[in-house]
Amino acid sequence: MPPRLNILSGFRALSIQPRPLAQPCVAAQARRLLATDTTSNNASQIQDNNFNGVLRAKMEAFGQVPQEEPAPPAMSENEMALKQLQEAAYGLNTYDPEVHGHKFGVPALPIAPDMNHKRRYDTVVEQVTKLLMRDGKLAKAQRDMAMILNHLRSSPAPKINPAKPLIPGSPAPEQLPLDPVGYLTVAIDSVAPLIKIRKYAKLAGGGRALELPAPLHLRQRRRWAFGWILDVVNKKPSRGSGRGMFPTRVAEEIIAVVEGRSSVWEKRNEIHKKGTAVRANVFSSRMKGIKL
Amino acid sequence: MASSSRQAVTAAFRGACRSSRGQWQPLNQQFQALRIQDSVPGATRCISTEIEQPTDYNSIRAAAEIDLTPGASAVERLANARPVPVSPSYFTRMPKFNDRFLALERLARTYGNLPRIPNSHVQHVAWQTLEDMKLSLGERIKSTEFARCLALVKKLHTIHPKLKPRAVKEALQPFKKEVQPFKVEKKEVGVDKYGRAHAAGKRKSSVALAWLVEGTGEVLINSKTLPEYFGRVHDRESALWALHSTDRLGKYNVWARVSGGGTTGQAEALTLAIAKALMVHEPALKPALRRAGCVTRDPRKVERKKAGHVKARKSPTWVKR
Amino acid sequence: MSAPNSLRCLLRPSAAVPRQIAAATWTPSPWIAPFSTTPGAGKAGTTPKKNVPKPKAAAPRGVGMNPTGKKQSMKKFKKAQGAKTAKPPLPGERKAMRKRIQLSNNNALPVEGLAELEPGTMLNPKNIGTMAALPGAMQDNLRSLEAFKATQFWPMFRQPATLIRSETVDLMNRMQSAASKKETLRLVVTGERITGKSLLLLQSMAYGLQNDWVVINIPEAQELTTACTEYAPIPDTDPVQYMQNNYCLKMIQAIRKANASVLSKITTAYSHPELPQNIPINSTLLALANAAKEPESAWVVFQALWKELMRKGAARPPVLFTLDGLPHIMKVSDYRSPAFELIHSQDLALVRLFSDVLSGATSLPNGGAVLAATTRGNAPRSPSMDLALAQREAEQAGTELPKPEPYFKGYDLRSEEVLKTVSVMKLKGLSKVEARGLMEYWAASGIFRATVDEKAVAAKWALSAGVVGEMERVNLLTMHP
Amino acid sequence: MVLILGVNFNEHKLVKKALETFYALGPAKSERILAKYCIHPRAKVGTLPPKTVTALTAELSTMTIENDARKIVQDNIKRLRDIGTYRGRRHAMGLPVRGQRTRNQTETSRRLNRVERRG
Repeated sequence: MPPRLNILSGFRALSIQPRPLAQPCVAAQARRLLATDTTSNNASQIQDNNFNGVLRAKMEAFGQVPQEEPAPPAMSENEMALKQLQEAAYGLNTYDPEVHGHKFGVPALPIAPDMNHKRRYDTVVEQVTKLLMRDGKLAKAQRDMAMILNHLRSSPAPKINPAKPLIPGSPAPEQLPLDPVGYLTVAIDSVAPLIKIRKYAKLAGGGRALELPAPLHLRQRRRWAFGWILDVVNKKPSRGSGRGMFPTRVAEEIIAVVEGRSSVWEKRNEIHKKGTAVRANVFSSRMKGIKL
Repeated sequence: MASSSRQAVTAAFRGACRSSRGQWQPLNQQFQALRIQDSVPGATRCISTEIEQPTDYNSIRAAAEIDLTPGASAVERLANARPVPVSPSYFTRMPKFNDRFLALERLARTYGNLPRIPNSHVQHVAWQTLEDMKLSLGERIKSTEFARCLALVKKLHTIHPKLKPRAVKEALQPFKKEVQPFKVEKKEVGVDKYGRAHAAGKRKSSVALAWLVEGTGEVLINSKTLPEYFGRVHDRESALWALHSTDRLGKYNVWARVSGGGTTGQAEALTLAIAKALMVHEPALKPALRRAGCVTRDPRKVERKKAGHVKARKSPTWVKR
Repeated sequence: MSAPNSLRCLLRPSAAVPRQIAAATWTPSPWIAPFSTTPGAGKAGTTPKKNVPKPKAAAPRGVGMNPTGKKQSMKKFKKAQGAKTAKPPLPGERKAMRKRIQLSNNNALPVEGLAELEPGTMLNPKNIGTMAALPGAMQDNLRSLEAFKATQFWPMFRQPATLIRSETVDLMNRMQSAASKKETLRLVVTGERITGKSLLLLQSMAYGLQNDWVVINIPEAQELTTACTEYAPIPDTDPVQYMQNNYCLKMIQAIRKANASVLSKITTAYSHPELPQNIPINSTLLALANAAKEPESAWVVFQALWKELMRKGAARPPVLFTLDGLPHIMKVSDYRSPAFELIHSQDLALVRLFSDVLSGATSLPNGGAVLAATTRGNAPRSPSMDLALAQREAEQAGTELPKPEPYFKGYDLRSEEVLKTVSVMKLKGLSKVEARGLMEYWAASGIFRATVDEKAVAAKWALSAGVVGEMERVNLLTMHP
Repeated sequence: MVLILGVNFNEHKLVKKALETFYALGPAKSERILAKYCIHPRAKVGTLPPKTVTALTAELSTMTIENDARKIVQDNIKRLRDIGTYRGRRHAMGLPVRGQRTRNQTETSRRLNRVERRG
């Protein structure tokens, strides 16, 4: 038997005064206290002493003999039946898997959203990683991402340029390096454009395209912003050599964005300016009959 | 003497009665449709399509034994004897099939109103195909009639199993294939006497077998430790995700074998294998594991390359002129 | 006029402008609508402009910023335009950047109650599983000995600190007893990748520096044997040995910097006529080390220094000689002799000096330790070393010795001879207690953000099997900090 | 700039590559020369002590390189030509000598093959 680090194990020797219980979840805990043998339950019938003996022999071979726990008495069928009767007296379903089908407690449902292995990373981090990826090399992109976050963490706190304000609600600049994911999110969301210019071919007359502003949703906005950042990064020379240089450049550009030094801000302003200018086209007579 | 003469008679009619005295043997094969009827005065020829015999072929019996007692002249009696088909279907193109069909129709008329169960609940049965039926009966069965027959079979099959009469069950039996692929019994899963739970998982082209035992959190994959086997941390997390999402890391030891595919496939095959093995230990974790994305087999595979394409979908470069 | 006004809707308020000021100067202008955001562009006139830098003029047109909006494209595979204006980096600059070692990070939280390393800290088994910070002066010494490596995670923390693990305490106690008995501890540190071999050497150096040892370190053995530094035959040696003057000079300078306080206390006992400058008897060893100014004289000076250190008698400190990358000196080097034959690594004088001490051919008269660490990263295959170490391990464990492959010809007998009698310390994963100490330190530094409890330790331990470098990769080089 | 056998070399040039710029001095020979004077393969010309540079120059001046080596090649070709062999004729015509096809890709032979061969 492996050593249990469960506080409940300390209570096993205590006798429990049965008391009617209202909620099954409490009852599940009660059952846990009542059970003398943690390995025995209906689903897995592993309560013969042979199991303990073999496991102990294996543990000894590993050189880690666990602390001696009083050998759990094998539960006879009578006892089990009695226990089930007792549970029935509590108003429990004695065959309920919620009560019997676990050994260390059941996690509360719904489990945390990042506990799904397809969504284990932050959404921004996930999206940016995929944007960093080239030639399908996700592992490299992930390592780059981790290095970017480390670089953000270990560089000095940014000095905010009041002319290039960050997105409202962003934390104080001194806080940013301690939360690199937040740092990245703030940088990207701050330079993310609200609109893009959508073109309707040949509608403006003379073969020219008619331009209209079109709103972007959050994911699209982030994609545009990070695409601009990558454009800048790819043009910058790296100061050193080795595989850490690309993430360093990206991280430096992100810091430059937060400090308002980056040329990405100009791109954002440009597109916003243009968007307001071409707003006049929304009610253009040429747009009649065209679904926006 | 008597028996030899009897044999001679039956041989003359190419009958198949091989019985000993006092015992009625079921007649089989193609001659069973014939029976020998005594030309008793007053006996009528059976001309109705309704045969009074039960549909059960086992109960089709040969006609009464020809009385060869010395009182009557054997030759005389024999001269009056003549073969009569057991079933009027004898004169059709596919007598055996027709008999079965008719029997089914009769059953449907009798039991058609019994309560049925929805199709989704009906036990899967592999029915004989037209070819199978043709081969087994040796008759040239028409596909339309076979289809009608099979529809009837399926209708009778949906009768609630608790109410299904024995006659129906027996009538449906010959329509089933001999080998029933749907009848694979689920293996009994459980923890073995050493406390191990075993499960398999697949992803892409990888296969993982995992054994899970309560322990201190050690992991061996193809006899290597986890960091030795998976260089990428993401893959290590994937492999142990079932334990991670239920806070079981450090409570179980994993011993696993993986083969085929690349690192991602192997890691995620392990996810599934370990999750399944964990559910053997603790069935109550299934809802949590499902939400953690560990229970479902990811069915995506590499799409096969097609003829006339460079890859699965990529066409060769092509210019019209 | 509508265009600029509506553009304001897309701007956002300056983070720098205090709210009250904005409110005080609020005028019911049409463009300060409730949703508007404003004075960010600086044109509003409502903000105090003193410290606000002027916004840049509109994006430069013409420089690839055409009105058709081509600039919006986010083409994935744009041809790298390179840096046309930036001047190319000087020779060696890029490498220096790559090898840069940053030992502190002011963003990381200072760890409360982090004990500084003291001379006896690493001897006390009670300290197993705790972190100890390296004092500032020692950081410089270790840096000059090149004990820190660029691949380690030093730049994440406020101050460099090391984990005291059971192997550390074991090794330091053995070093201490060797020094007190005036014996030589000869030991090879092995282990899988990133199990902390180099860091154990660093800890031993730290111990040596704090306890007034003379510490000599060869940080990368491959620099000696891969034919990238100058070499020259030493006259009157048979078989011919080769000195590496440039490397030797670098090493003497490192020794001088790191051990200045110890060396300045010891005086010379021999006269050294062969030296380029006259060092009288009873001058300090520091002065002797200072005599090495030119590569030509480096080897002579080093020999003189070594001779002084090897003098048996009082007032001579124990010596710690460490080398990282053992497999590199357990093979034929890439250098060639004038006869165009490959030179064995053991024929390089510096390597010979080290391996003689390691093999026990020469002993340190004043006690001390000679430590070598194997390396698993960029290491050549050295079957003899693998075999010899496996045999030493089996001897220590009392099991049957592994036998050499009878038909394998790649063994190198000279290397095996060196490792005949060394003791071996094989590093494995951390215990959970040590892992917990490490993770608590990370949490205190603000890097590991979840609570450190039994569950978290078990989780990270399972992902890394306790290997310390893997623990770092799992916790410090991760996308979900 | 360092002068070896009358040729000036940039200080950042590898010694090995500098040696290989001489005609009839390839990688194998240059490696041997380096070994003979105990110069490591990654040494730059600038790091060589003047003594070694002189020694190198002396060494090179004893070898048949540059014009001496060219002369030998030219003599060989001339001999072939004088005897009137096929190979000599091919050399003179600037065509491949060793039976290669001449339908296309004879650039190298057109450049190099002549009686007074230079390269």
